[in-house]
Amino acid sequence: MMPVASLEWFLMIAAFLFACGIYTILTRKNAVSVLMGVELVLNSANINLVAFARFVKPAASLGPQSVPIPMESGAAAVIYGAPWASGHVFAAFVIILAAAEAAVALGIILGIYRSMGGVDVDEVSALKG
Amino acid sequence: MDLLLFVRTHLSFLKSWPDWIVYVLVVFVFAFAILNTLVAPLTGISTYIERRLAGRVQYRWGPNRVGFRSLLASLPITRWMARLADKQPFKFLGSKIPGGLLQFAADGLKLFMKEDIVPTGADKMMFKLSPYIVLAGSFAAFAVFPVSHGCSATNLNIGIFYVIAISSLVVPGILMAGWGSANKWSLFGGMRSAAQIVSYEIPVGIALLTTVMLAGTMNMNEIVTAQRSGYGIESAGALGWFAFRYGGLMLIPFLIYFIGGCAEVNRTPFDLPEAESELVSGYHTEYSGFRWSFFFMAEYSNMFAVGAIATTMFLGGPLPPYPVQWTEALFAGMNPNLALILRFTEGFAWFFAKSYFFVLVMIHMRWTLPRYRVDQLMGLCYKVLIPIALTWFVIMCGVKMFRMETTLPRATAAVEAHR
Amino acid sequence: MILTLAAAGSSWADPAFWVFLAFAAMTVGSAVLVAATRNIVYSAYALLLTFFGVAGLYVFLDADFIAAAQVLVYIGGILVLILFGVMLTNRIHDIHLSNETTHPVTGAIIAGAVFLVLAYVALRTDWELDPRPAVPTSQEIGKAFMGKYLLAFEAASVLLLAALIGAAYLARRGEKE
Amino acid sequence: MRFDYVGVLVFLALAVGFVFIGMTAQRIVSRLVRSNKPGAAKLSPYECGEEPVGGTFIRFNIRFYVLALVFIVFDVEIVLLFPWARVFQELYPFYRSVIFWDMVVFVGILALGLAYIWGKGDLEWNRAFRRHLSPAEKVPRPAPRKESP
Repeated sequence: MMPVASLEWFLMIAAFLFACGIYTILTRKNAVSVLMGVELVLNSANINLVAFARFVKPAASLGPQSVPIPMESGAAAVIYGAPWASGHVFAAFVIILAAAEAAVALGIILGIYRSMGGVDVDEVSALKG
Repeated sequence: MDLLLFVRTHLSFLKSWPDWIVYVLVVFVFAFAILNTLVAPLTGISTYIERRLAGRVQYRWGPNRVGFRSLLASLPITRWMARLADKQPFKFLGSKIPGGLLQFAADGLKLFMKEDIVPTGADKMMFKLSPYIVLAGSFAAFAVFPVSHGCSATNLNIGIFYVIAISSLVVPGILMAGWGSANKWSLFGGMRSAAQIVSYEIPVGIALLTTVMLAGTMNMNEIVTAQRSGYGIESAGALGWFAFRYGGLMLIPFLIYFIGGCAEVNRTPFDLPEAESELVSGYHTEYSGFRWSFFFMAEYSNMFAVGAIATTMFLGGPLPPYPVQWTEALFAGMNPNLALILRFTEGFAWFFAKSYFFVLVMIHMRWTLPRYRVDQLMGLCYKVLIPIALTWFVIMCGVKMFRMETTLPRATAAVEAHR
Repeated sequence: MILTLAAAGSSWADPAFWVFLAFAAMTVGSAVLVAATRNIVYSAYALLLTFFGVAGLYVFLDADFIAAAQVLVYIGGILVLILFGVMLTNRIHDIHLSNETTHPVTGAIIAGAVFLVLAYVALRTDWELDPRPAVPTSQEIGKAFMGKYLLAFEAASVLLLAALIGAAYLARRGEKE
Repeated sequence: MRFDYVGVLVFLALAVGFVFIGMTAQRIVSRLVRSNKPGAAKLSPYECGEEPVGGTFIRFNIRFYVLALVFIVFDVEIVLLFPWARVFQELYPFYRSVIFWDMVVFVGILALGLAYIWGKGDLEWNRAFRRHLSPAEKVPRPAPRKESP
């Protein structure tokens, strides 16, 4: 079953999300809002990864051929999975990274809030050193 | 039973329609049926049962007045019917319906007629939007429950993972309700509720993970199929259910799941978010009338969902406690259409009975047990349930590995076949 | 640009395409809201819609496991964490928390330039297309985890351990003051 | 496969439509029957009949953040373990016990994290409360009552 929309659709949506994220990161004063912008950027990267996994031919280095254990290609597919799964694994890791990043970033933001009484990123950069 | 195929073969006039229309229609009917049997009226009946049970526990009557007649008498338009019901030929109607049974209908009517209050200072948009999210999150989980033998609205490949994922939609909805109300008790109740639900998601997730590991699939229909046999018996009946497998070792994840599930629906003994003595009524303090009833519906449908997940993952879902192969053999000789109906009814009856049993247990727990303190609650989750669940998960993996090791000759043959 | 996209093999007669368009519009529109709205809580809930829309796009890309993981981790986890962050770092005198912006024009120019570059790359590159079959993904992901990406799988747990210890340490320090 | 998710969409749409139709019907029907007399007291935040004190501002306990933090780490762990659980039986003949020990290492590292924050006392809900009390504020332990003879 072919996908309903072509690759370009997904790439354009991802590009737009990326731009929105960049805008949020650049213009917001509130540190929590900046964090939201970062999440948008990570999401757009994820859309790209999953879209490429769906549409684009996997590179030879991603395939089971690259696995060092000598084995026939059929058996390798059973054990190591399809080469396109790489895109999904990357997407899963991006999600994990986003979770870890959100946790640590909010810890830092809470620390800033408690020591400075605000979460305005401009003021925080003015007070450094 | 593949829904599309089933409908195509049995309703011939649909043959010329495009696939997607038929599919949407069928799922819509299915979803509508679930909404109108398992969610909305069941909430009403559950409240009646809950109040009667509470009455018994507290040595008093529950609702015992509102029957057919008083409902009619309450509406100006139907008052004449009530008067008619007092007359001789219809008098039996009033006495046949148990008193109080229609209390929920009267309550529903009352909620429907009530003034819709949005407090000043509330964020109107968020106040009005949150019931949508909460109800959508708790109702969408019903899409994959196998309500009868091999029969679910959609047969998702990631079944149980989807249920865990879509249920988490409820948490932002609850925070939204608490935030939008502009009431400190609502906000605090929402925060507590969110913290409690997300915390207990972990032991619940790990307990369900144990079952997924044993079944080797996340598809709920396939998990049910995996429970048809066990202990090396082809038709095992209740012995094949995951809760009773491996000599009772699986009872621990089952218990952890049930405790976590009770905590996730925010009811006593885990009802800190709406502890009446501290926070008025939790995140839905400011809600009134019909808008409030959606939260209520979401609570009861969540209770049923917890029971349904426990049933499917640990107690065989629609499988009866006797070997299902017996009835299958019995139905095989019948008219295929009749057999289909009987088979569906059998599965649905067992699924419903088992799931509703858990709802009754939860209701009984509410009126029997005192409330936890907030530190005890979090301690129970993070210091008791999560360590036990993780340890038990590893132990069950080890047991499963041992079992597979004993049947290794077959496995080696599988490897050799691929070489 | 829209015409180029439509020409690239999409069918307007297909109802699924309209559902796709609805999800795309939801994602894009709510992303604009995240960037533009004046109220930080509205931003957070617009982010909920974005995450949900992206999950829908994953379904259209036949990535069922990633879609569910998106809903579970982003909506059920990260969004809740962000909402907690909003509620813990603002003095809630008023529910309409302001969310100020600085240099909106500069930001818009940079974001627009980034979008144009990305769009140019996406549209002008000659992708080597080879659509994969629409098969269930969780099994293949598991195999990839246990095979080629085993080290990354174990490293992920170390990352999570580091995040847990680090963030708990930060919270504890904040508490002492 | 995408076909299956049409069902999910239908369920979500039905839930939303149910609330929407319910609220609309209530608005239409109730306009005819019910009373509608909003007043300042009725529309004020409900605090059990008391006058509302202060704004909605509450100083939230930082425990909420710590709990959410522990939650998100273990949530991600569950996401990673689901594919593992899915393929455990299937890959066992090929990897033998290696696939089991992979999982044990993964879970073990995270259990270490849980043990660490447990040991450091981050899971205690009311630890911060006790420490914030200055010695003067601390409630003295009641002296043992003298037994009257």
